[in-house]
Formats: sequence, structure tokens, C-alpha cells
Amino acid sequence: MSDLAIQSYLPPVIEVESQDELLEVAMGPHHPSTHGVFRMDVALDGERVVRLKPVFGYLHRNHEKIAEKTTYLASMPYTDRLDYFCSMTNNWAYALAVEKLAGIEVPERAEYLRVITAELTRIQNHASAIGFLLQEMGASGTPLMYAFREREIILDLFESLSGSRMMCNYMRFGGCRVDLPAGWLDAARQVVAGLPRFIDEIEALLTSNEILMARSQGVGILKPDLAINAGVTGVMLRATGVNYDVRKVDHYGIYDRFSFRVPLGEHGDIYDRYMLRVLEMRESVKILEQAIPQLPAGPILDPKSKPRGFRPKPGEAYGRIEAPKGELGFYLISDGTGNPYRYRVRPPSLINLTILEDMCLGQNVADVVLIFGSVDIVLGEVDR
Amino acid sequence: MKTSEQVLSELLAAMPEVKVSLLVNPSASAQHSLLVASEDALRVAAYLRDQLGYDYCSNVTGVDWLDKETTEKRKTSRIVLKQVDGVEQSVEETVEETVKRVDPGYLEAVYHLFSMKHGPTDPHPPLVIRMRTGNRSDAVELPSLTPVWRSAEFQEREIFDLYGIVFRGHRDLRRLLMWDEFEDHPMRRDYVDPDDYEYEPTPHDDVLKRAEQQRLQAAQGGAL
Amino acid sequence: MNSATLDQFFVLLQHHLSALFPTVLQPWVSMILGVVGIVAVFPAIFALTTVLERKGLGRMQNRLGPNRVGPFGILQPIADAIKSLTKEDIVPRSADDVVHFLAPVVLVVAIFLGYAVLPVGRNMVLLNIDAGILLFFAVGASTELSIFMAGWSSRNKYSLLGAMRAVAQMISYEVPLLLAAVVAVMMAGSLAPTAIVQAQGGFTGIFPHWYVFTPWGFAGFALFVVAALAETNRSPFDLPEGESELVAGYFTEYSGFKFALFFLGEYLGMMSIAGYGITLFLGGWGAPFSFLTFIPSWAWFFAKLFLAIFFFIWLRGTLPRLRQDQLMNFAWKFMLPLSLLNLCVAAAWRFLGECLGSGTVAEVMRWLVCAAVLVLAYILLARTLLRRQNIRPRSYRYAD
Amino acid sequence: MLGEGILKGLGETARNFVGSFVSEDRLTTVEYPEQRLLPIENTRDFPFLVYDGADPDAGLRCVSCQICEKECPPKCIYIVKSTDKKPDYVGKPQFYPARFDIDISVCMSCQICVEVCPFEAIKMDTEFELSTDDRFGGLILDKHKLAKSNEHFQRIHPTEAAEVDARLAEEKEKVEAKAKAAAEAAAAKTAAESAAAKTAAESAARKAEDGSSGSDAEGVKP
Repeated sequence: MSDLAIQSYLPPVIEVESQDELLEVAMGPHHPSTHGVFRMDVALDGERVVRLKPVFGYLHRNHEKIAEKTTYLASMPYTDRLDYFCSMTNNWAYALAVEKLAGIEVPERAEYLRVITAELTRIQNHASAIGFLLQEMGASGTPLMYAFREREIILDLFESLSGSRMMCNYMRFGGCRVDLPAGWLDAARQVVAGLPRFIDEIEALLTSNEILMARSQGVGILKPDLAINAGVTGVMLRATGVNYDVRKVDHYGIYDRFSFRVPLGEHGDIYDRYMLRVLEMRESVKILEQAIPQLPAGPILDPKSKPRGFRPKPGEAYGRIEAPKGELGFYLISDGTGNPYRYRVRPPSLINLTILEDMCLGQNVADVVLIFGSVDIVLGEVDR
Repeated sequence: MKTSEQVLSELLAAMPEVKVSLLVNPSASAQHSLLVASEDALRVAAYLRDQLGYDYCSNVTGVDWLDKETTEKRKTSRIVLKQVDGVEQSVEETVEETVKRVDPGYLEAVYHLFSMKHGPTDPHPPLVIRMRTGNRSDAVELPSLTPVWRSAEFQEREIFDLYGIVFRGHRDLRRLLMWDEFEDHPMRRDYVDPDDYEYEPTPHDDVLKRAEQQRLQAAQGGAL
Repeated sequence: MNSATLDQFFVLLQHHLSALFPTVLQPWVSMILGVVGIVAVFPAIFALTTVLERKGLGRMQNRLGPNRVGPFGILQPIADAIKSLTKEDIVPRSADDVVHFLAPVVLVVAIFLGYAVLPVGRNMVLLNIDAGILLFFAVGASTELSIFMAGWSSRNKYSLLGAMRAVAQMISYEVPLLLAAVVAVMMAGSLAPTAIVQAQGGFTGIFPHWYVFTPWGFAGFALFVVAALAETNRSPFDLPEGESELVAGYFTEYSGFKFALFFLGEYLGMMSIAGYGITLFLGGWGAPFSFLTFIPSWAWFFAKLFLAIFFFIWLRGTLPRLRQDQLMNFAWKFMLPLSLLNLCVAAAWRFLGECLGSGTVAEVMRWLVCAAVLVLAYILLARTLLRRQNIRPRSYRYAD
Repeated sequence: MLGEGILKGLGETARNFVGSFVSEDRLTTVEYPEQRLLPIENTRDFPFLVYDGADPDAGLRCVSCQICEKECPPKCIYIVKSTDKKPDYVGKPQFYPARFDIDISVCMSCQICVEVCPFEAIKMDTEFELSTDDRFGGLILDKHKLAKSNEHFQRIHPTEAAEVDARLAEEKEKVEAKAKAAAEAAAAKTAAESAAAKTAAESAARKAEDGSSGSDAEGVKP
């Protein structure tokens, strides 16, 4: 079908006078701002980027193959290690996909617990993402430390709930693993009450800062049609003005019951991404303020689900949630045995990097670092 | 939003010549998929994106289906010449024989589509389209859908890397996760792990020495 | 010991010590004693600054900062020194090793030269020459050479990028730095640092006559601080070594003692430029209130120096860094016009002072006019520049 | 817009600077070896084996069923089953692990072994200062290093330990009651039929034993 005219979205080509005078720099894998081991092969004309190729795989451990060789349950702790900032949402996405595959119902209390932990995760992820972005901008770690101070408190909650700070391994197919320990809800209520103060603090420090504005406004602009076509999700997408939040689209869990809004950007630049993270934190606080008092009593695990010998019927399912970094999906094919036949993670971090090249070309080398930071990725998820 | 069956009928109404069929998913999720013949895939994809609003390709992945060997017993009747009562006659006779049938395996590329245009107002299950290669060894080409959905760019590279499907028309088909010199496709079901994961011919002395020893051993073994 | 002796303690000490030597040698000995004083005191302050910076940044970030070595971690610099002295000195194979070696040495020597004319107290200046300020700026400009030597000789792309940035930045900011300093020179009518300090010596009521308390002085001081930050590659102008972009900029390939020398040079440069800022605008060794003059002059100087260093640390703990083109725009489109205008305002101040005569009303009038011109120019210029770049606060819409 | 944002930010850092001296709870970090954070009860890091009583060998709850070995995601557990049996806490003869090793350099602290264990024999420890100078041997914990008393379990996870103890006590009571009833029935029978029905009594006792073992496997973990 050569006569088929398809409108494709390709990165721009930057004209240079002479290819020989380009300065080729390998940014990474050991570079202070690549968030782990990641490499960008950059060609510079002066300080202007004319070519950029991302190189992945330094952290690749073939998570999917490991999952196909173990039982459904045994993959749960491995999902913690995908995006190690947000293990709760990773757990949820995997549990959701398995529940779709096997048709398991989740008790109400467990749904509430999932929402509470997921929104706490979102807050701490966004806070640290802002911190890292500012670190990239050279703010010597102050916003990052404020973010980590708050994250620490949230991680303490996770530890007293699930036993571990980052590798929570908390959710199960059809519910959650353990019920709340005594006093947890009060502690959570206190933490949530303190969060608006923290967000105000971050905003006072950053939002109206002229240097931040000058560095981030109009830099790394992403257009909405390219963003949609490139499958960009999460804050990156909404910063371009596209209203697409899987919590609102799929109505998974019990997000219908809470009133919250989805902030939308307009310019699709770094400043919009930063502001959207701040605003989303505020919305998450709102959800938490509604969810914590409403938490019903009841079982936390579907009585039919059992830890061992889980064998769903043959078939396949794709389940997705709105993880803090974008749409996190799990695609499972069952052949009726105890191990999944195919286990696939749709990593938002990787797919959001598709347009890294488009955003960086023609920009300054200092902006490349910023744009990369504003995408908010975790290499554990990119490379899997 | 439409179900997969409705999409199928619309597709066939618009383009009656394309080969698309429905694959039913028996699990609780009931996410049925459309099997698209590879030669029509680009057209179908462009139609889905531009006419039906599936502008967002969420997930692209590969699946490896091995050769399936089925043995079944068949009863065949045939006519044989036999001496019956001294006279040669043709007699019908039923013979039972076991037949081994090998269904050739194939590699599959699976695309999960959603619509952002219809956005949050119109919740819908994913539209799943699949393409299959001819076999698992030499006919592993599929058309790349990256021209239609840019989000497939890295994911198709990943499939190429891990499953070995060659995507025709991809603008930059290189390995994504494994290093360029790696030879096999580790996500294939029949992939055999190396004994020692640490063993890689890297420019470190002792490893090089080990590699040399192994090479010598192999050469001697070959001579014997 | 009365306050006058305490004030002149170090001067007298130098005098008495050199008197022990034969008369022919006395000027030499006295000179060497002065040099030893500077070479001992300022690196000691540098050592203290490193630990204070880390502790101060830590406190701003709600951390404790270094606290392992010695009480409250105060001996941390000694541990750092031992570490950097015992570390392997790595020179890249393809580097130009002579230049690679010379770069940090040249930097430290040039920076130390600047201290020769810095008055750290009454009668406490090594070389009281008439063109002191000129000497300082001339010597200060030569540090660019060493930075480029470091970046070029390392044969590292990041080093080269860092060095290019550094040279561009330092040359650009030399201009507003000089122009900002010139107002003080113009008012004092001398290029000698001691004369400039003495010109700010008197008191009105209890308040001193520091230049920073005049409109042109304040503007000049602000411009000087910004330019000084850029000259010394401090945050928010630390692009040449911008860690997140260029790993460590021009000294990426330095380790061990050479790295420590760069570190030393950087901090000494910061302190010397802060010292000149104090001399030019903050009354040098003078006391801030007339009733505090009993405290020795050198104590005031070092107190002001520590305050200035703390301000530098505070900025570093708060601000992100600018981009190269924004930095250049800022220098040429904002700093330069403002500092030129400031020169005119300073001249007008002098002229108005002569025209309007003395008297409170005339004084207030003069003050208001000059301040209004500067504030108006600042607002207009800043607004125009920001609008041209389309930078403004934003509001956001929500979807339900 | 003309520098106020920067001033506001400076104010914020100054507030935190002063605040870190004024209110100690602002400080996130502690000076670790001297000061320690309060332990959080549910904390888990590496598994240990629970034993009852004073003797780690005799009181080990593990019956070497090898479920944890099978379910362990990174496969860091290595068990060799014993050939003989020894009595467990209810007095029933059970296998015990002749060898039970956990390579904690591989273990990822996921707690799945604890979840699948039907005998409450493996639990998560909170000990985290485990650094050794032997990279390969030092981090493989054998049966003796893994065995920790029930008192230790009660100390680190009081809530969970109380639940487990109650459940086990109930189990034991049930088993004992059953055994007692069986014994009484047998005694009554022997009294009635004396020597003649010797074989019948034996079979009844065997039956009681089978029933108890069945309930053991099913009933410990709901």
C-alpha cells in the first residue's frame, strides 16, 4: 500500500552548516543528572543540540521473562522494583490486571486502602519529581530535601502498614495483604493534614521564582497532537492540555466516589509540568481527605483468592491505572497454568521518553537536562 | 465507544477487501481482539486512527507461540486387495494410525488502542489488534505501525530486540534493551539461558583469558 | 589594652617583629610578615567556610550537615585536606600535562595577588597603592586564563564546554562589575581602597556614611553583588561547573590536591571579591553604628566578610541556576544599561548636591529623585525583558 | 515578577534555617549509631525461623514442607528434608529441616515465604545491621543462624506474635482434646472388651491420629 498517505509525527531535522564541526558528547551512563544509568548520545553545535539518541538497557533484567517463569503471586514483589518510587501503584496495576483476567472482586475496604496508598504514593512521587527537576536546575538540593522530608513521613506510613518503605508488596489479587495496624489511620490523618503546608512551602520557594520561570517557560514544548500520537501519558500529556486521566476515563477502583479535578496545562512546557505536579498534589490531598474518614469496616481480601495455587482460566487481559508517571498497564496472557504465559508491563517512563528527541532538538544542552528531568522517569521501569 | 465486533463490521464495511477477523478472548476480561493480516495492517491502522478515533496506541508487545505438536489417532478406511477365499477382492478395511501434526508457531505483535479524542467522556475497553508472522524462523517480518502511532517506536524496537520480529518501515530499528552485539532474542519461549550470566566477552583480562580457553577447548573438541 | 591598641594590634605586632631584624632587612621582613598573614588567615577562613557552608546548607535543607569530625564537625576541613592530599593525582593520558598542572597554580597565585591591596582593617593593607582597585580588577581578570587552561588541557568535552562558558561569563560580567565599582571610585575621588573606606568614615547621628545607604550606592552594591556572583561562578551563576549539566565543568579531570587548589582558588576569589564589595560600599573596616567604634576595625571587616559569605551560601541554598543565553542577556541587556545609568545618577547626585546646597529638604529631594530614577529604570527594564521572553505567572484550568 | 519571587524563596530558606534550630522535629535525619529512630512494628527485612522453648534444634517449628522454597520469588531458600522424624509442638512426629539456608544477598524481603507457610515457622526479622566482610559465605544464613526464639518474635512483632500464639494454642488444645477423647474411648473399650478387642483399639487410635494430622494442615492458616 505505497499509495497510502499516512500523517506521521517525526522529530524535526536540525540543519547544521558542517557535520564535521559537531561536538559529540555521550551524556551518561555515568552523569549526575541521568537519574540512574541512562545515556544520551548528543551532537552539539556550540551548545545547541542537533542530534540526540537515547540509549537504554543498562538496568535491564528482563523482568517479563522472570515473571513468565514464576507464579502470578511471585511477580508481585518484582513489580515493586519497576518504578521503585511508586511500589503501591505498581502493585495496584498488576493486581488490577490479574483481577480482570480472573474476574476477582475486591472488597470495599481494600478499594479504599488502595486509593489511600496510591494517592500518598502520587504525592511523594510528584514531590520528589519536583525536587529532582530543581536539582537539575542547580538548586543545590534544597527543594529535593524538602520533598524528601515529606516523603520520609509518607514512607514511614507505608512501613508501618506493609513492613517496607519502598518495596511494599502490599496488594494482592482481590484485595490487600494486611489490614491497618492500630493507630495507622490517625497517623495518616495527621500526615495528610500537614501536606498542604508542605505544598505551600514548595510553592513559596519555587512557583514565583523568576529564575525558575525563565528556565522553564517556553522550554521543551510538546504539542498536544504529537503527545497523543506518541502515547505520552500522565502529567506530560495533561501539561499539553489534553484531558486524559485514567482515573477519570476508566473509573477503576472507586475513584468515582471522590470529587477531584484534573488540572490541565496549556503550553506543554516544563513550567506547566512543574505546576501540574503541584496542583495534582493538592488534588490528591483532597482525595485523601475524603477517603480517610469514609473508610468502611470489612474484609480486606476476597475470601475466594488464595495465596498459593492460583490458576486463572486461559485468556488475556490488559489492566491499566493512572500511576504517578503516566499510564501503567499490565498485559497478561494465561494458558491455564500457574505461571502467566505472557506478562508485559507497559512502562510509562519508557514511552514518555519517545518524544525526548523531539523536545530536545534545537535546544540548549542545559535544557536537555531539564527536559529530561521534567519527564520524570525511573530507570528501573524504563529498562525493566 | 464501540465494541470490537462493531469496529470489525465497520472496518469491513469501509474496506471489504482487507483480511480482518475476530479472536474471542474467553477470560473474564472479555477483551476480544482483531487479527489483521500483515499486508493490510498499515491501512487498517490508519483507518482506525483517522476515521474511528483510535488515536492513542497504548501498549505494543510481542507474544511467542511455539510450534504446537499434536498427536491424534485417526481411523482411515481404505481399499486393499486381499485374497478372500482364494479370490482376489478389493475389501474395505479400517486402519488406525497415529498422525503427528505440527502447527507451525508464530510470533505475534499485539497493539492496545484507546481513544483520547473521545477522552474521558466515553469509557471504552481497549481495542486489541494483532498481527502474526509466518513462522518463527525466517518469515518474521511485519509492517511497522510506527508511522501511524509514534508510541510504537520504542516498543517495536523492544519487540525486535526481545522477540526478533523485524518491523518493515520502522525508522530506526535497533536493539533497545540488549546490547548491539547480543545475538539471541531472550523473550522467546525456547531461549536457553547461558550457564553463567556474568560471562561476557568484555575487555577484562581474566574474562578474556576464560574466553580464550573455552575457544581452545571447543577447537579441540571439534578436532576429536 | 585599650581599644586603640587592640585595633592596631596586628600592625604593632608586625612592627615589633620586624624591629628585631637589622634595618636593611626591616621593610622586607615586614612585607613577608604581611604576606604570611594573608596566606595563613584567608585559607584558614576558607577551611572554616567550607564547613560552615555545608552546615548552613544542611540547616536550610533541614539536615544536620557534617558532624562526625571533631565537635560539631568543625574539624571536617582537616579531614578533607588529608583526603585530598592523599588521593591519587590523575592526569588524563591525552591531557597537556604541563598546562594541566599549571592551571590551578596560576589560579591560586592570581587570586592571592588580589589580596595585596585589600584593606582588612585600619592601616592593615599590604600594599597601599593609589591604583589598588585597578590592580585588583586587572589581577582578577587573569583568573579566566587559568580556567581556560584547565578546560583546554584536560581534553574532556565537559571541561571544554565548562571553560568556554566560564570565559564568556566572566568576560561579560567584568563590565558591569567594573562599572558598578566605578561609582564608589567616582564619589570617593580615589582609586585607593583605603581612601574609599576613609571617605565612608563619618557618622550622621549614629548611622555611618556608607555608600550603600545612598540610592546610587545601593544600586551599585546590588549590581556589584550580582556581578560578583557571576565572576566567582557562584550559584545562581555556577554554569561553568554546573554539576547537573557538565559534571564538574572545567575541573572535571582534576583530582586530589589540584582539585583542592581549584576549590581553594574559588573560595578565595569569592572572599576577595566580597572584601572589595565591603570596601567599596559597606564602609570597609568601619563600624555600622557610631557607638560600636570601640570594637577593633579588623573585627568589623571580618564580621562583614562572614555575613557576605553567609549571604552567598544563602543564595546557593535557594536559587536554581540560569541558562547560558539568559546569563548573557542578563549581563548585556540588564546589568550593563543599569550600571551605566547608575553612573549617570551618581554624577547627578554629586551635581545636585552642589546645586541644591545643603539642608534637610534639599537632601531628601536629592535622595528621592535619584532613587525614583533608578527604581523606574529597574522596573521598566525588567518588565520589558520579561515580556519579550514571554515570562509571566500563569493560571491553570481544571477538568472535572 | 521583578525579584519578589526570589526574595520569597530566600525567606522560605531562612525560615527553614532558623526552624531547624528551633524545632527539632523539622530535622529528618538523626545521628545514626548514637541516635536511632523508633522501631516500627511491622518492619520486615529478612526471614528467620521460629523455635519454641529453649532448644533451637528441638523446638523448630519448621516441618520442612518446602513450600517456601517453591514459592520464594528469587529462589534464595535451600532446604534439605530430614530422613527421620521428631515430635513437633503438639507431640506429633514430623520431619524437620536437616539443612535450611537462606542467602540473604539474594533475598528481597518480600515476605511471601511468611505468607505461604502453614506452620507459622518462618517470620520476618527486623535486624538490619548484617554487614559482613565475607561476600559469599557471610550472607548465607544456615539453620542455626536463622533460628530465633518465639520470645524474640514476640518482642519484635508483638501484635502478630500474640495472634500466632493464640492460634497455635487453640490448635494445640483442639488436638489434645481430640487425643484425650480418643484415648478415653480406647480406654473405655479396653476396659469393656479387655484383651479380645486389642486390634480394634489400635485401629481407633490410628484413626484419631489421622484426623488430627488432617486438621493440622488445613486449619492453621485460614
